Amino acid sequence: MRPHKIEERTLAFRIDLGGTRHCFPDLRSLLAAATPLRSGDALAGLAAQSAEARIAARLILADQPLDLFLSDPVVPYELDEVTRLICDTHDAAAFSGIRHLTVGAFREWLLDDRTGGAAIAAAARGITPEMAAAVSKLMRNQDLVAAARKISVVTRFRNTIGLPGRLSTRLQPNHPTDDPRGIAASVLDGLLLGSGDAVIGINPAGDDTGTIATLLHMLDEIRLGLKMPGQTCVLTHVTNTMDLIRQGAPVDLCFQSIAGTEDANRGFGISLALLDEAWDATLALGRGTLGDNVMYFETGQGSCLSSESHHEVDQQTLECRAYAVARRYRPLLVNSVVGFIGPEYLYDGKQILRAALEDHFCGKLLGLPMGLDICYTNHAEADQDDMDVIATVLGVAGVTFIMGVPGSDDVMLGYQSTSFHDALYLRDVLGLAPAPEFAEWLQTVGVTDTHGRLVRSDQALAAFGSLPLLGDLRA
Amino acid sequence: MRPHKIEERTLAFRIDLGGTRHCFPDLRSLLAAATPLRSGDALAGLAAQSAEARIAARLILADQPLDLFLSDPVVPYELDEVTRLICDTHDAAAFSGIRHLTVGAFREWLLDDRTGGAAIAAAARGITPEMAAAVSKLMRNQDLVAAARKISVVTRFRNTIGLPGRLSTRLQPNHPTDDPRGIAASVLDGLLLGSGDAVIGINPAGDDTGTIATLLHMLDEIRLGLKMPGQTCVLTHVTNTMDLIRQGAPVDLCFQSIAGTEDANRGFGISLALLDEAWDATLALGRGTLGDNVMYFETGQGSCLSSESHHEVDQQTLECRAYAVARRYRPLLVNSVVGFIGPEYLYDGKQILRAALEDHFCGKLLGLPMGLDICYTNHAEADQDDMDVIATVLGVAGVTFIMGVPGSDDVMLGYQSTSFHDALYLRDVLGLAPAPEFAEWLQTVGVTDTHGRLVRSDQALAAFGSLPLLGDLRA
Amino acid sequence: MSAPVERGLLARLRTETTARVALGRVGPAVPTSVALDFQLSHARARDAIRQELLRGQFVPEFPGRQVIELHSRAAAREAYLMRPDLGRRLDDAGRGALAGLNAELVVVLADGLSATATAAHGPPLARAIFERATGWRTGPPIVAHLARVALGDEIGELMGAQLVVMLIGERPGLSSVDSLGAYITWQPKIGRQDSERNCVSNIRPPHGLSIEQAASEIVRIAQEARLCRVTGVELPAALANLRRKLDGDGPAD
Amino acid sequence: MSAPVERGLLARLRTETTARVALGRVGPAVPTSVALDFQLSHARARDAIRQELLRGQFVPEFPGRQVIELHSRAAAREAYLMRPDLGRRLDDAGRGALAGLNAELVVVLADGLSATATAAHGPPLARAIFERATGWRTGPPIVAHLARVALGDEIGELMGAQLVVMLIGERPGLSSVDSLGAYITWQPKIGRQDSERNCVSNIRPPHGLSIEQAASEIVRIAQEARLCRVTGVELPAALANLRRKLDGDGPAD
Ligand code: B12
Ligand code: B12
Repeated sequence: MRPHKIEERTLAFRIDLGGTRHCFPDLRSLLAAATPLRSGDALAGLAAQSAEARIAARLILADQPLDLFLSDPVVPYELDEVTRLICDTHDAAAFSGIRHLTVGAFREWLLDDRTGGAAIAAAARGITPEMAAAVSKLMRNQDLVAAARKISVVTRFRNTIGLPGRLSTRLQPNHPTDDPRGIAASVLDGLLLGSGDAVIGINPAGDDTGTIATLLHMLDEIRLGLKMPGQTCVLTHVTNTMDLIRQGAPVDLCFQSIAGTEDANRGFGISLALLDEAWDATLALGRGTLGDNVMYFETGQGSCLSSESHHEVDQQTLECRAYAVARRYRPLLVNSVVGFIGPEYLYDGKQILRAALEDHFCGKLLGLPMGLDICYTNHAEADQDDMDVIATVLGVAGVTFIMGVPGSDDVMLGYQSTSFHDALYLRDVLGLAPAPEFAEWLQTVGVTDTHGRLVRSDQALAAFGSLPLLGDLRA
Repeated sequence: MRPHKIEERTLAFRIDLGGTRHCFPDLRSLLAAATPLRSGDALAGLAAQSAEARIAARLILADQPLDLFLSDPVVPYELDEVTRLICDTHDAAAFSGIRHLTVGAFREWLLDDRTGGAAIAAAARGITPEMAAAVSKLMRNQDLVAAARKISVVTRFRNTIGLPGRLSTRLQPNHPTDDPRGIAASVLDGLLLGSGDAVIGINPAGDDTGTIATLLHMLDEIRLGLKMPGQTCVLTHVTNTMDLIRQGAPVDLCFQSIAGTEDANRGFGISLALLDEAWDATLALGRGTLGDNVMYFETGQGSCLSSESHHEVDQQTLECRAYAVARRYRPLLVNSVVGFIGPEYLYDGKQILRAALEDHFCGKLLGLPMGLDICYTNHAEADQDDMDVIATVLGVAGVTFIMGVPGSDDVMLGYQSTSFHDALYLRDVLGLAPAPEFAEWLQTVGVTDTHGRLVRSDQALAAFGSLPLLGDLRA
Repeated sequence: MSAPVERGLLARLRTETTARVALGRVGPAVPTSVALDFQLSHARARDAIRQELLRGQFVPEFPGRQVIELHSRAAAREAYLMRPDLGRRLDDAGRGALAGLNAELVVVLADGLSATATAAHGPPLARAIFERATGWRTGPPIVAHLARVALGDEIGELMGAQLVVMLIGERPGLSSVDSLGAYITWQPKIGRQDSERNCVSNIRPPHGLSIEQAASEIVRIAQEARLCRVTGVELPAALANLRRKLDGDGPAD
Repeated sequence: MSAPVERGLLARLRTETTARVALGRVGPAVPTSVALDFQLSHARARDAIRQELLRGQFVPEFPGRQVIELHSRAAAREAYLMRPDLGRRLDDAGRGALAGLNAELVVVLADGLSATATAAHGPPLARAIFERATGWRTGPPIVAHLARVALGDEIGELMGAQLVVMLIGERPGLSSVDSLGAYITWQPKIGRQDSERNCVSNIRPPHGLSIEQAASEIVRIAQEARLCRVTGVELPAALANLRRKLDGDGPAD
């Protein structure tokens, strides 16, 4: 539904607090000021001017009715196809149950024990990204955990991702020169540690489709050889993937990085039309056995600002808008690369953690199978201790999947993410298991025992060793 | 056992890393340099000079045999009664199972799946505070969580504290003028939210024993009137408590703040002899029904430095030495007030979190029923979001108890701790319950339903209202 | 969400204490308005920490009396917060300013962690102490900037005082940004420990101690200290001993 | 902890990749030595970030050639890290230094996030590009301090270049602190988007791309760009179109 055009944008938001008047000219500046402090918003000149101004913005925001967000989009409808997508696909029926709420009451509804996960899921298509962003700004970290863990989003390709009590991992075996043997070594190492049920996904160092085709074939061979109930992916640009599909390469999932505005997506070399095409092409392959969720998206706060296409909207609201793009395609997997870009967007462990909880909660709220690349770069004020904390808290929040990088050190992308071991830790302390089909397979091949605990048996190695590419690694 | 006297303290520790030689003159400076960065150690001039020097210290520390700590105490035996306590009560038999280990191997032993909680508990009296501190310095946050949650320490007075799957709370109903009605209002509010199984414990604003006696009688009346299976305490100086015992006031638990050196304890106006006396006096009351754990201690990184009695030992090692004092008295409860003192000791949320995990792990390792006052002052760089994270991670680590302060705001002590609601959150997302006897009582009086979920029934209020002091609050 | 009977009770609870009781709940959490109110208080408490006493601010409060202003060695608020050791020592100018001054009982008005508290309750409390401390030669009121409790030891020592009363802003709480503490030390000198002082805290009318209560309490402790020649944890025992002596109940030690 | 057969395999894994594979485990965690090794690498990567290129450092690397040094608007490393916008624009001195210079293909050696990488691989790679780019009028090598990728757009525009090749230190990874990236932009001008560039990354002999591979790849892209008059995501389609045209397979668009 196209928003009702507001003639004059003079409706400023105001509040008086102990003698000081706080004023915000429009909804987007109100949203920005209500956001917990983060470097990216400060860089963009959008952060609140003081701690009190931040709370002032939240107090105003809490009183706004949810349907304000339908009539007053933060990026103009005329200028932006993401806004048009949000408005045109808004589901009024799903919205009807919550349309009477203010943002503050929406928070309470989400946290109320009488509101179950099913009720929230039923409302998802009535919730716009801006509503999700707004309510998250009123939520403390514990609220973001408590509300998110109610919601489960289940997707399927060759296994089942997102069931309660499960934690999946993307096995990320990157290599600086895309060397197949080097990559195979990381894959084997990960599988022996129970990683890879969400996807085995390589970021290629180059974008030569010949090399990428080789990698796709190798991954497919490994999967088939091991009879592994899972999926593989090479995370190249969507145009390359479409080429590879045309060439007949074994493409399970179609990957793309996405952002929250049309301009930013153009910076990524994509548009909704292009994604539509890619989705169709991938669906047409029909390679999923349990389901047809075929897309894999990555997002991350800061990407719009980094390409100077943020329309003066704060980075977290823009991140939620990227989720609107994602959900159009019923993806198997979505993850935010939350600490990936650098300190100019998320300064330290605290900011990364907060953004991770927001992204996870908002993604789930909008109906996405939300994973997190819990990570940091060496120019950020963060370390492994911060990541341990983020992983633990996200685990409690019910994160769908995390990354598995050998020893946390991505030798191609130059950053640190969660390791195979980190997933073991989380599964251990929180009593979580991999996707059911994958967990069963891990037992069958002997990587885990009947209790799902990791063992290292010759049996597993024997099974793995029978693969052509992995076989000669054993010698 | 009195440590073997080392004649000359010239045994410096050295390592060469990529061309740089890192040198540490003695064990205490090695321990200090190996500690994650925190403001208190920097204030004391003990922190590592660079990030690399810190890791250098850890590399050296990892290779030291555990029994080095028996022969080389960080505070001289001759000068300090806490050192004498540590050495003289060291249990060689309990130590025998781990004596062959280096600090690095000790970490691995603790994390190994084959090492269960019982094995760790069996070694506890063979582990000195310095060993605990040393190994914790080699552990990432996730290690501190994974190892701590293996260990359960169970204590009893009128209920059972510390069982797996349980989370207890101290109800902390402080008031700026020790007004009994004001305190009763906070107690009632807390009980209605399921708080108070660890203890109902008031910090008095003043130290007039008359007032304190009034409060003790009131708490006892509430407990008896409600038939509540729990204990109460007024956290005054131990000398006051001894007075009150002599006067016949209803003292359940004897409280005292303690530190890790004799000098610092003197600054607190206590000594081991005084504590011995207080312990005897409290034991003699025989008021416990299920057990005779009668002491309640508080500790907190920074207190030795704050009274300039740290002997150039880092604050975390000193904190562990306070645990050696505590464990002598088989306390019902011990908690570190981790963010209480201020930013000069723990600068921000990250440092408070790290210290909380260390204190919890080391306390448990040494055999203590370890709770945490998860808190911050307004002059620290921390906020509620940080506390949410600390609480969540400590919950996963199996913390014994946390505080319950109305709305998180202690109106007498001037700081923010966890609230009654925070405990609800933790119990909710982690599936934890209060102490069994207390949980049952909550059901009986109708505060919770048969599933242990909070309700608000007239029945509960009726039961509560029948108390003299609370009764007139209803009118 | 709550039954009517409860609401009545909960409203009553709120009248009994300034603590944040009877907040209601949504699931495990507090209602949105409560959550935001807390955040607003926190933002304001953070501001209170950064507040400073203005030079000369207290002069009009003590008509006819000289007011001495001193600084600790902490250069600025940030250094003060992170380096308590600096806040415990006078800078050189301060040491000079005290030269030649002398008093039996010294009252110091120190910013501590809440200049707001000192500004609000420091002057009336100091005046009330001066009024009641009739048996003492009191010196000029001293204003100390960026001060910790132990700064009083150096001040008292330099002034040859028998006793120092340090009125200092307690760290601001969420709902109580203006709470004053009084720390009383017999024979102040550098190196005194906290166990050698007494403390009267939470002076904060109307919610905490009143000025009158606090002043009486402080002067009572001062008199006892003079009799026993000690403050701190040993004071009660010394007093008891003295009483025994006075009552003639057996030999005092 | 692991069976002998495994150890053999795990040792082999380690020879196949620089990734941290086959680390062993204790419970869910890595062994102590592995944990500390990681921490040491992190401490060092943090140092690499703070490294800077020295003024004049590259002059001996290009005998007989003028070397121009430029600065972005970021005043220092800290500002550079937090304000990428400043790293994308030349300071005034820099704009002046380029006045009168002109070239078809400009090569910029920029510190980016790892001066270590630029110092190690920048000069040989620049020389290798100059050697291979025979059909181009190449300008003097430009050294850019505190630079972001997009700084090349302004430099190229001021020099009236057809194409700019930005050789820039990629952010240092834990095991790879010296990885260089090349960003190739047709018709550089302020405001170009990243989708209008090509990238050759992970130039880091011996573990990543070799100097020869990288130089060939960069020059190949440059030639293609010249033919198609475009770089970035549109280049492949433009190339295909061109090929169809050359092959006479139906009309090109
Ligand atoms: C950081 C980063 C990003 C960030 C950039 C934002 C930012 N502010 O830094 C984000 C997450 C947005 C990103 C996105 C993408 N990236 Co990228 N990115 C990197 C990374 C990890 C570090 C880059 C770096 O250190 N630059 C140096 C600093 C000093 O430069 P800067 O000016 O601060 O930042 C600019 C560049 O990083 C540039 N950039 C980043 N990625 C890419 C990709 C391409 C093709 C181009 C032309 C430019 C570009 O954009 C930034 C803003 O101008 C590299 C890996 C590596 N080892 O280098 C991959 C890398 C460069 N990216 C890659 C790819 C494929 C992409 C995407 C196309 C992925 C996708 N399928 O959508 C998108 C689109 C980028 C675009 N705008 O066109 C590939 C390029 C492969 C190739 N040889 O062409 C690399 C090598 C990693 C990989 N193998 O996956 N990326
Ligand atoms: C912080 C604090 C502490 C810290 C002090 C360390 C530090 N570096 O700040 C720690 C945790 C160590 C502590 C310990 C104790 N404290 Co205390 N503490 C406080 C608190 C919360 C704030 C004090 C403040 O803001 N000071 C102002 C700043 C500017 O001063 P400062 O120079 O930075 O810090 C000094 C003072 O805080 C002083 N101090 C702190 N507590 C006490 C207690 C007494 C009796 C004395 C004389 C001095 C003293 O020691 C610090 C270092 O010199 C107050 C509560 C309040 N509302 O004031 C209670 C308070 C002052 N403490 C109190 C008590 C009872 C104690 C203990 C005796 C508890 C015990 N049973 O062991 C111990 C022993 C203190 C001692 N050394 O003798 C009571 C005093 C009651 C009374 N009227 O006598 C108060 C009012 C709180 C309470 N009701 O429980 N405390």
